[in-house]
This record gives sequence, C-alpha cells and structure tokens, in this order.
Amino acid sequence: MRILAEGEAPYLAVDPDGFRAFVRDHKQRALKPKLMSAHDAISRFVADGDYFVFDCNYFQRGPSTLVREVIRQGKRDLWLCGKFSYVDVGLLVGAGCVSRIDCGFFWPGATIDRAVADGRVRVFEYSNVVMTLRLQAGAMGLPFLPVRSFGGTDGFRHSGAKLVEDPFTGQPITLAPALNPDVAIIHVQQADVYGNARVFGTGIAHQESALASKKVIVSAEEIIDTEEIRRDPGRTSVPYYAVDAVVHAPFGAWPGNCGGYYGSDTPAVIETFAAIARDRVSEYVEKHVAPFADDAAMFDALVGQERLEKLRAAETITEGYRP
Amino acid sequence: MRILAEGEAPYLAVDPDGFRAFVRDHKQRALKPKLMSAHDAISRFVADGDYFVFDCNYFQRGPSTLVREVIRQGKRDLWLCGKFSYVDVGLLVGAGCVSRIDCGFFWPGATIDRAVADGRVRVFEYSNVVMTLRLQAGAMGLPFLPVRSFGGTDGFRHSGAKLVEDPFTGQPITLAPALNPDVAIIHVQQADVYGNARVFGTGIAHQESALASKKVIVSAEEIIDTEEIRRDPGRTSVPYYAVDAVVHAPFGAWPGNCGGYYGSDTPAVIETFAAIARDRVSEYVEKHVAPFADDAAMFDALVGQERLEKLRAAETITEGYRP
Amino acid sequence: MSRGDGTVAAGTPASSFNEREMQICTVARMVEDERTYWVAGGGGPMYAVLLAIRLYAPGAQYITEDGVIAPEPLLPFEPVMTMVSSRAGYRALAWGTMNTAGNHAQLGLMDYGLLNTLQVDQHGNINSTAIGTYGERARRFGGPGGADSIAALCWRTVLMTDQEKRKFVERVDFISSPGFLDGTEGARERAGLPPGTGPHRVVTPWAMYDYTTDRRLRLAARAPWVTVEQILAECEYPPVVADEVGVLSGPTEEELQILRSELDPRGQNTGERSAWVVFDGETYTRAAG
Amino acid sequence: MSRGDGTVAAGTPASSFNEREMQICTVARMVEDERTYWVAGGGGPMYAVLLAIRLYAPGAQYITEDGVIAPEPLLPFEPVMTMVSSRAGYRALAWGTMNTAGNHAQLGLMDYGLLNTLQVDQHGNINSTAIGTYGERARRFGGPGGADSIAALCWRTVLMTDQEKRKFVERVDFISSPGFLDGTEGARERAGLPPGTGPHRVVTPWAMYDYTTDRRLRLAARAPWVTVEQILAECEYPPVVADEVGVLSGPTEEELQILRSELDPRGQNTGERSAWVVFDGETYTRAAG
Repeated sequence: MRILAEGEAPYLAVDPDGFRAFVRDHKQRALKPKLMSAHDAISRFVADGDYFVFDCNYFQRGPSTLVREVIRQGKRDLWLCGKFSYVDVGLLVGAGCVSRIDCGFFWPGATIDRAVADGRVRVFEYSNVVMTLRLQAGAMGLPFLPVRSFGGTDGFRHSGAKLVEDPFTGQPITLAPALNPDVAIIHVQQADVYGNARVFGTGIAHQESALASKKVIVSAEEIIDTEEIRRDPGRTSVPYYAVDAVVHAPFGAWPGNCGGYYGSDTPAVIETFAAIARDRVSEYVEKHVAPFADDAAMFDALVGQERLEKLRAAETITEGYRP
Repeated sequence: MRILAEGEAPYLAVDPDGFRAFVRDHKQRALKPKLMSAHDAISRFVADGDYFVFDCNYFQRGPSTLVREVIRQGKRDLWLCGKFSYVDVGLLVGAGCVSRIDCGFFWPGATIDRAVADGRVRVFEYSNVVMTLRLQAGAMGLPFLPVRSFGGTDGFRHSGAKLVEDPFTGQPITLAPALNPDVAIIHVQQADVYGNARVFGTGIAHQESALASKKVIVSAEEIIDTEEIRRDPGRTSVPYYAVDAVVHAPFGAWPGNCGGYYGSDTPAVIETFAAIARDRVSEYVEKHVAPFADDAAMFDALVGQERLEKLRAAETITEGYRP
Repeated sequence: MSRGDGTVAAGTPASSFNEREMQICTVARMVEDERTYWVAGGGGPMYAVLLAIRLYAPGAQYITEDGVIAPEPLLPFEPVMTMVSSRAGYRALAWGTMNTAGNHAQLGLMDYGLLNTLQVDQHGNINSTAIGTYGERARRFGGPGGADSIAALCWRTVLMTDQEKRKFVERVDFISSPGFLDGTEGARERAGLPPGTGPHRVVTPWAMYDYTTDRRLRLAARAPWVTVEQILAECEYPPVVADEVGVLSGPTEEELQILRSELDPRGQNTGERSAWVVFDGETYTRAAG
Repeated sequence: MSRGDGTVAAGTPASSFNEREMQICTVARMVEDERTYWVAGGGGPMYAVLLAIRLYAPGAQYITEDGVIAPEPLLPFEPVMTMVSSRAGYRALAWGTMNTAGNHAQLGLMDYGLLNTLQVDQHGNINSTAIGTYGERARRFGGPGGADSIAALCWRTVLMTDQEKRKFVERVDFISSPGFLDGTEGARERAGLPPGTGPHRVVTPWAMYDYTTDRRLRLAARAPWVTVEQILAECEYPPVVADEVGVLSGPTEEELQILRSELDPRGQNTGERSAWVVFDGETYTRAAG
C-alpha cells in the first residue's frame, strides 16, 4: 500500500488511542445534569489554543449564542473547523480569536483577506465534505477514512490528506486524516439536562462533531424532560455521554433560521455580512456582544420581545420539526 | 503503508467503480411506483449465485416473508451475509439455497454442522460488526474501512481483511473490505410505493444494506402515502432511489417481533429453532412454505386471523414506533 | 440533456430581461428529466433547477449539501436561507446531513452537479479559493465548500459563471474543485477520482461551452446578441471554438413569469447587476449593464 | 468494581438456589455503578447487569449490539427477544444500529464488556466458532457475533462460562474474540487493537478468575461449596491459583426474589439445567445437577 502523494499542511495530530484515553477519563457515563449558562459552558470548556468546531453556522440552526459568548470571553488562538460557514469564521477572525483555519467554506471578505495577508491567520485547505468526513473518522475512533473526492486538487497539496495505493483494488485512493477537535459547539431544537439532544431538519455534522470532540457544548431552544426522550428514542441525535454541557438558549441561532422555531432576521443577517465584507467586525462586536452580560440582555436591548415574536410567527413550517 | 498481515479467505470482489457504474445504469432516479408481490420481487431481483444480505433476522423485525419466498422459489448457490442471524442461515442452508456464508453470527445446529462437514457450504469468518462495517464501506462507495477490532483473531486469518501500517500513526490498523451485495432484503414498518422506507426502533444495518446493494427489496407492514413521508422527512430511513421493489407484507416478520406492530409467536419461534437444531428444515419447509402460494395462504392455513390478532394485541408498546 | 443543448425554448420570446435571467433559463433548459442533481446551495444553480422542474423536467430531483433529498421548497427563500432552512428543506423525501450528500454522490446516485464558480480554466478546473499567487500575493476567497465533492463525484458537472476575461484562464490560480486536472487522459483516475465523471458544460450569460474529446473547453453556443468575437474577447485564454457555434434562445415570457413571480420575486439572485437586453421581435439589443 | 470482587453480598443468604443463579448474582455484584456496559444479547450477562442495576449499581448504563442505549426494558423478555425487540429497547435514551454500538465502543465509551462464551484459554482468548480442528474435523458453532467487538473495544471484558474441563483450555481451538492472544506483552496492540483493553474477569457457577500481571488466567475466588481441587479438576489446562483464593458469597433472598419474580419469572435463563445448592445457615450443600 504505497503512498503516492501527500499534502504538506500541518494538521491536528491523529491520535485515536489518545482520544480513547481522554474519553475513558473524562466523558461522564452516569446521568448527571449538565445544565449551565452559556458563560459557564464557554469559560469551562473552551480554552485558548483549542481546535474548535461549530456545527451548521451563524445563520442556519447554528450555535450563534455560543459563538457570541466565545467572542465575549475573548478566547484566543483557536484552530477553526471552517466548514459550511458564512460569517462565523469572519466574526471569530475579526474578533481576534483565531490563528488557524481548516477551510471547507467560509464567506470571504476584507476581514479574512487582511488577517491572511498579514499572516495573523493561517489557512489549510479542505472541502466541506472532506471536513465532515474527517469528523466522521474521529467519531468512529479511527485514524482516517478513505474518500473518492479531493485528490488532484491544490487543496489536497495544502492539506493533511494522503493518496495511497488501495490494497484491495490497486487503485489510487485518498485518505483523510481523522479529526478529534478539542471542543464542539452545537445548537439543537431540544435537549434534556443530561445532554440527550434532538436535531430536527437537515444538518451538517452534529452527530459526528459531538462524538469526535473532547468537550461538547450543546445549546438548545427547549430543555425537555428525559421522559420525553425515552418516549421516542429514535429522535435522539446525540446521546448524553458525548455531551459535557447543556445550555438553554432560546433564539440561540439568531439571527439565523431555526427550523420549526423561528425565521431568520434578515436585516440582522445583512448587517452581519456587511461587517465581514468591510472589516467592521470590531464595530459589530461593540454593538452586539461587548456591552452585554449575555444574549438575553442583548435581545432586550437590540431586538426586543416584539421582534422576536415576529420571527417566531414568521416560521410557519412545523412539519417534521415538532414531534 | 506496509501490509503486515492478510486474511486468506475468498471475499466478494471489491469494486467501487463497478458498483458506481451499476448504480448509474440501474438505480431509478425518477419517482416510479415499485409495489409488487413478494413472489414477483424475489423472482425478479434474486438470482442464483447472488451475494445475499438480509437485515435483522427471522425473529427480530427481519424480512421473514421474503426469506420464505426465497426458499419457496428454490434459489440456489447464494452467498449469505450471515450476521446477527438466529435461524435464517440455518433455514436457507437446510433448504439448499446456500453455498457460501460470511459469518458474523448464526444459530448453530445439525443443519449447518452437516452442510459444512459435507463441504456443501463454505464459511468465511468475520464478526457482526465487521460485517456491518463492510456494508457501511459499500454504502459509502469506498473500497474499505479501517476498524480497531478483529485483528489478531483466527477469524481474521479466515477472512478478507488486511492488517496494514497506518500512514498517519505508524501503528497497525485492520482494513475490512467493502461489501456491495447483489441483493438486500429488508423489512420495515412503513414505506411508500416509491421505496421511501421508515424503520422504527433499533436496527442492524438497514440503511447500509440498502445503499450498498445492487438490488434492494423492501417489505413493509404498511404502505403509507408519500404525503406522509414529506410531512416528516426526518423519519425516512432509506430513500426511494436505493430501492428496487416494495412489497406490502403484513406480519412480514412473523414469527418474530415487529416493534410497535406485533409480538413474537413463541411456539412458532421454538418450532423453528428445533428444525435447525435437529436438521429438520425440510419438514419445516414442507409445512410452512412449500404448500402455499404465499404467506397470506400460509397464515390462513397455519396461524389464523384470531392468532394474528392476539399477536397484535400482545404488542402493548407503541412509544417511538407510531409517529 | 432534454431539449438537447438548451438552445431551444418553449414559449413566447421575452421582450426584456437581464443577462443573469438569460443564464438561468439556459441552464434550466439543459436539465434532464428524471435525473438527480446535486445543486450548490443557492444562487443561479438552484433557481435553474427549480425553473426546470416547473417547466421542462418535472421529474428531475435534487439534493443539497445539507442532505435535503428531493424537496418541494416553500418559495421564495429568505436571503442566504437556501440550506439547513425550513423553507429550502420543505416537503423533502428525506433529511440527512452533509455526509449523506457526500456518500450518495460517492455511490454514483447523482447524475449531475450544478455549480457556480469564480474562475474556470481550459480543462474545466474550478477555482473558488484564491486569485493571484496562493500563499504569496493572492486575494482570498471562500474555498470549495461542496463544489469539490460535486465536481469529483457527480457523473457530469455543469458550471455557471460570468463571461469575464479573468474568469476564463489557461490554468486556474488554484484548483479548488477538479475538472480534467492537467487535461491528460486518466488524470482524474490517477488522482483517485471515480472514472466516467467530470466537466460537462459551462454556461455564462453570453455562451454555453462543452468539451472536446481531448478534454478542452469549447465554445458551443452564443446568446443571439453577442458575436463569437465578443465572447472570445471576454476569455483571457481562448477556448476551442466549435465548427458550428449554435445560437441560444432568449428567455421566454413563461420562464420569466415563473422566475420573477414565484422563484425570486425579490430579484435576490436574478436581479443582480447585469446588463439588460431588449427584444423587438426580430433582434436582441443589449443595453450596457 | 463496586463491592470489590463480588465476594460480598448484601442481604439474607438464600437457602436454596441453582448454580446458574449463583453465577448471575456473582457477576451482578461485580457491576460498577455509573459505568457503561456493552452487554451480549440475552442470557446470563443481561440478567446480571439488570440485577445489578436493581440492587447494587443503579447508575450503571448498558447498550446492546443493536444500538439500544441505556434502556429501561419491559420485563420479562419473550424467548430470544433480547435485541431489536420492543421490550428490550423500551424507554431507551437513544436507538441506533449495530454500527452505533461498534463506533461508541471503538471511541472508548464502553467501560465493560459482558459476555457468555463456549471456551476460554489461559490468555483469555474466546472461542465461539468451532470445537476441534478448524477446517478439518470440528463441530461448528455460531461465530463471534458481537463478542469480537466487545472483547476488542471495551476497556475491560468480563466473561461468563460454565466450569467444565473442555471450557478451560491451554489454547482455544479458534480465537473468535481476542483475549491477550499469545499472551506476550503488546500482542493486542501489534494486532491493531486499542491499548489498555482486554480480559478482566471470568466467572463460572463455581469460581471467579482474574489475570496475573503476565496476562495468565488466575483462580481468584471459589463458591463456598466447592474446593480449589474440584475447580481445577474441571479445567483441562490448570489456571494459576491465587495465593489466597477468596470465597464467594452465595445468592441472597433479595437477589433471587428479583431474579425469579421480575427478571426471569419463567426461568428461561436462570432455570437452566444446573445443579441445586441448599444452605442450612451454616454450610452449603450441592445436590448433583
């Protein structure tokens, strides 16, 4: 099984045995309540220098409240899993939280352009699917997974992937290195206090991110009773023993759409895009994050109950989202 | 990436490109009704010599009606994916349908013992999880998947697996060859006429088997309207374009338990075990299969509506099974 | 593809439209009925497939990167809410995740991939990562997103881009998503990509391109209001030109009616800055954009 | 493990029980609270963990091969309906599939694996495939099922088997599921198995075994009604014998009450042919089975 080609980029060390040992020593097997504030979850479980994955994004059932809290707490030197992202990467880069990005996709603009040009941020190249596949490998406890895409691109040359000779077919096959992030933040519609979490609608890699990551923070629109979880176990997307913190975060995906719960806040979405495009993230942070103790305070000051209710009313679709 | 050890058993050729070409040429992309009788589905889609996978088993939400139809039509020379099986393997071997078995687990007994001793059937050794992982590799369009189990066993020596040096960690890692069966039979609680299928409760590898197999037959307790599928897309376990035939098979898992629909028929379960244990499969077939055009006729003659209603009533659990 | 090469449209020629609408209508006519499409999230590709399903290919099905399978979306979309969004995933036959989409395409279940891009080269390679010299002086863009998987795994890739000099180059500054790579026979297979896949068409507001048997971009058809010379003037690297360059039909009133009133009433994507064209019943006249 | 080595039981010593019940109670007392168990489908292992959750380890959680996670099963089970069955999966926290169980164990989430087996050897290797010379004159059995994954991936493997000569051998006829393989240091790791995993205990109706630091099976404790000599007489290959062989407690009335009335009222598993033992308050006397 010869190695035919290898990417030249640094990548998070592949260490399935080390991850197993971490899981053995730190993942809670017992049913213990994990409900805490966004502030406590982020301060306890996100450390400077962490490899950081967020599922979905700031506009689409993503952990927007948790992203704002990461910025509020001024975390530094994060290595981002930058897949399927619109503004999340730009916001975190603009807020000075980021030193490295594994790129699947992020919304470009002056903020990232400048950070990369100045050498403040290094970018390594993948694709969205290759990143979710790396997370799947990590979620399976494996060192790598094969993939039929990515080979031959310049991304491959600037990644941690390898092209090898498949010992079964003799043909070339790309191997993507497993990814076991230090921390994952995920927003879901429903979770119980133990971390049994339900995602409704499509997703990106919530299950993979939760199982692959050392520390997992789940924010939820609703905290539901465990009895409800037990009444429909087929709806559980992430089991409790993968989860370290549960945050009750109504409108936790604002300004995005949270399927079955509320529509997106279009002016706020456009305002966020503009901040990235014009490298005005600091102004965005000054307005939406810095002045407030938490999102509840921010919603009161900048959005208001009436507007939030309008967003709820705008979400007319419930089929498939409300069991 | 050196090869450190290799199993010596024959295994179904690994050919992801060939499978892609088959999918391109034969899988129906359009929404076309696929409803047909068990007889027509088995005669059209199961050929002598096929590699044959059944999901779950004869006693546990398995495709028992379809297994009986395979026996009724006297299919020959099948290569069985013998994972998580109680009597299925023994019944098919005893009925003379089988020449090879990839073993995860099957209920042993005189029938199989004799067939193996006589050399009528060859057995290759895996484990249940290694078999479902091989199906997952096939369902991902990959030539193999790594696995952290199986290495060091005598099963490995009598399998198609390989132990290689992981190019990322330098440690030994086992690779399991992908499996793309010729045909899969799967029993589900609900499906629409196009093959969008819903499984409730746990399962073995219904999704993997459906996506990995060239020809897929789904039998369902209920045929539901596609409108119902569209009202809750998160409940779809298998999408239509993987499926070739849909069979309406009430009590299709008899004598087993079908979660939310009916309990197991204990005397019939014990009778089936006895047939395998004492190598009396031919008598079993003479009684349950041969005399009848289909299962409906068999149920009328041997079980009766009253008994079937009792089995329905015995299934008091509906939570998680009836959306 | 149904309606052959998209040069033929059904209906009444529209009297006034913009070139973005022209591009979307051209692609819509190329959509093959009863085939599967992996459509890049949002923008021209999604409007093209939705328009096709309404008018030309009612049995075409599409998936998106987030694992939406065969939806009947609730239109119009809110800005950027084209994936992991309740309206975009409405009435799907199944909901999965990104790995669902990747696996199904990897299995060969996706006939066509439909993409937007920043830059394309003579071998159909796609750049959405950086313009300039990567790692040195380059303008940074967003990366391949789902495009790399679409271009690698779907059987045929259809690309949408603008007809601008800097977009049609000899070699892209960065191969984000694979075309025919260096253009040699078997280059994709040598890189581990599945055989029988690759670039199929490129569509701009002015032109449609296919590929020669030796895997080079070829100008196949033009909009009625531009000449081959005008198109070539907007290609930094000149494509091969077909012996007979076809002429694309302009949009029809029926197409625009659906596009403007049902699919994109706010003109979010179809109203983008792009030149307007008027048709007096005989000739098309372009008003500089 | 909670209650140390299972030699201590809480409650009133039972006056009459069979040896299968003894074995299940012994394992139940070894179950560690607030730990995860991958339990082989049905039989002694499942009754042992269910009994433990009732009496000794209320916070222990278990999964089964079909992806049932932390259920509260509706007892009793119908015969063989211990997996992919509505009663066995009742009130679970999550439902998955076989690959769910395999992946979660592969990730290191399963503290203990609990198994039945046909044959075990001095290094804890497990045979459930064939007795005799494989491929020549052998009696065929069912294969590893889930046991190979359990024995390879859970942190500690606890084995249940009968105390019979042919079950305790120098080397199993076929390694279906891995113990310490050839017993040399690092043998499991050289075979690609995760480090820090492996055989932990073997429990029979008469005895409990652990392993020496050099990975050999060691007799650690005996039932009160049998001698070390009797146990060794039922081992084809003699295990190491601990300097101090502990004495296991007999079942308690509380344990049997739950086992017989709630878990297995039909005696499907606990009523198997096995010798009966009576306790007169001072001594245990075994009535040949």
